Amino acid sequence: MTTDTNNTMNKKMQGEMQQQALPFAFIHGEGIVEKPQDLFIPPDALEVILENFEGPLDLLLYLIRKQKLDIIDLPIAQITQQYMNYIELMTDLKLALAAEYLVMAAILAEIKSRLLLPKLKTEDDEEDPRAELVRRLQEYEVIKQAAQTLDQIPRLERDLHTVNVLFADNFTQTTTPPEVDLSDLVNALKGLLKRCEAFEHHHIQGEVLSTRERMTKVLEQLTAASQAKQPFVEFSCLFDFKEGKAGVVVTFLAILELVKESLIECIQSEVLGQIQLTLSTQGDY
Amino acid sequence: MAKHNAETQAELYTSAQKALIEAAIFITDKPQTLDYLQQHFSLSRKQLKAIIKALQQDYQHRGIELVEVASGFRFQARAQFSHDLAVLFEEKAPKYSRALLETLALVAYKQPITRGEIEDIRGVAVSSHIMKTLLERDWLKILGHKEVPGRPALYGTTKAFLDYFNLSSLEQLPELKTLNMEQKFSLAMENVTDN
Amino acid sequence: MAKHNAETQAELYTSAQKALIEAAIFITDKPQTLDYLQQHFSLSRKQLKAIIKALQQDYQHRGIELVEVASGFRFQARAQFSHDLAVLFEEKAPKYSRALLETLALVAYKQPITRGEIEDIRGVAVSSHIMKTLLERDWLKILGHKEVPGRPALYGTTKAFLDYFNLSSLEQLPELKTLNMEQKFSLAMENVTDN
Repeated sequence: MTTDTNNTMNKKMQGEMQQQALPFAFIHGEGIVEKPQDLFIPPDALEVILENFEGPLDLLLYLIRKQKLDIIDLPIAQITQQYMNYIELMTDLKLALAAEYLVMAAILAEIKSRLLLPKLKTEDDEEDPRAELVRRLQEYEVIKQAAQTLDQIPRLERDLHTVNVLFADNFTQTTTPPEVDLSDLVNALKGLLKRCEAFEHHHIQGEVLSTRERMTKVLEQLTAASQAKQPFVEFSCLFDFKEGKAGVVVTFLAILELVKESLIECIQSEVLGQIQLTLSTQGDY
Repeated sequence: MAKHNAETQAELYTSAQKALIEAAIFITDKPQTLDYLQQHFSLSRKQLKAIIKALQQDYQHRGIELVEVASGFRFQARAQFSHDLAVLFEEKAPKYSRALLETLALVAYKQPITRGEIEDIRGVAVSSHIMKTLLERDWLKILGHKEVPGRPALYGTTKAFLDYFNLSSLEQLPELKTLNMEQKFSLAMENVTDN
Repeated sequence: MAKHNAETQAELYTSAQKALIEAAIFITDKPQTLDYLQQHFSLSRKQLKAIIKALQQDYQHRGIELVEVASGFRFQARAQFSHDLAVLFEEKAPKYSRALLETLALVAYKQPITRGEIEDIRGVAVSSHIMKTLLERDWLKILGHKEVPGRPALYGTTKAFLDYFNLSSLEQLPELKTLNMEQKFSLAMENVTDN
């Protein structure tokens, strides 16, 4: 059964309500179109009731219990009739009718028609066509009751409240320090040494070359100045601050190296005064 | 308290140890297991059990009680006061629909169970909203997947579910009205044509 | 409970009323004022005060106590247990950084060592935070001071360090030789002493 059949039925119900037509032709020729007569509830209240059904099994159980019938002795014709009345009413009230309700209608109609057929076999083990439905109704009823019981068990929020007790004001939160494995330590050391190696390699090569290079450059500057009849070059003029800290250090190292090798001389004429550099004159000064 | 009680207590634990365990159960939001308490305080299982027992006795006639639920021990107000205490709560406790309760009951009693099996028994589709609510409340969890086409999830209940319903185990759930499957269908053929 | 107490109680309130107020203070998450309790339960101010007083006496020797704070009455764990209870609420600290582990490894293998020497090998400054963490965890200690300008502290590992890593002595640290690190390590160290 699909929503298509639902719509078809809907249309037919509305259009041919008074006719002795075939709205239920699709359910094995069972045509029930008369208004429900054996309803115990006024139709106004019905809408509310119907919305409370948890599906076709629930509705069937309701019908069975309402008339104090035994599920085991399921009077299929009677129940089918009533069920169809409810379905019709739901359709009339334009309640959203779940497909499951129509499936059940088909099942009921099928059981009914099978019961109507003359019994060909008389074997005892032939199952009553109602058996499966009865089993399902019983199974559902058990769960329905279990749900009701569950709802009555005292529960938090509604019936039970847990206590709220706070710390005294002197409470301070503590933190657990992270765990460290010995292998973490070894791995850290390995990583460190690997990095060291790379660093040292780069350091030695780069630094030595650039200091040598800078020594040459400083000498060139001083020579150029001397040729321009300016024997003294101010210390600060040799530094290019654009090169940053590393450049300053390299230049300074170059100067120290040149002084050490007696290639240049440093002169400071007064305390805290400017330092002047000049090419070494081998005591010719 | 009875005198003999105080005597046996003296051998097992100090009153300071008892007071500490009492405070520990009180200040934590969640129920405390014996394991957890044992792990954090240097007490034996035997001592802890004796302390818990003594505390339960101490609170026997008070407004609150020390109960054991699925995830451990907790203090809670006595159920008999719930009606009177309701005035303190502005928000009403959440109400649950029949559909949700039936779904929850099915999982509780028939776990592990798939959504399809729930739908078969209830005869209607289970809305995704219901499953979502139950999972979000941490009452249901997915236990695994059924090895059938589509590998549908198998649902079961959680400790949080038991805690919420004040149960210490699934066995404490009210017994199901047993299905008398042996009952013979006394299906006397009714006169169908009568109708 | 003292006898005279029970007598005065009998005139003022029932034990059920007392239990209800007890439960009410326990279950609410904020302190309760007398006004609020009076408003929600049909008790007089005098009755409430007597109940509160009785409850305070009941909890006098327990792990928790009923105290009055600025906004009302609440139960709280006794201050004396704050320290012991802290273990239940410990937060996990984040994992240690590589910088910290490297520093620790250097001290372990090369003690006594100054912070400057560690920085030389690592090529970057060692943050004060790292040294503080290691000292606070009681894994490092200051062995003395190096007799060079500035008299920098010489660091070494502690017994707690050995205990934590389950070592009986520093010789039990994984050998650098077997780790193929010996050469690299001495090279890195040479560089430091050269400076």
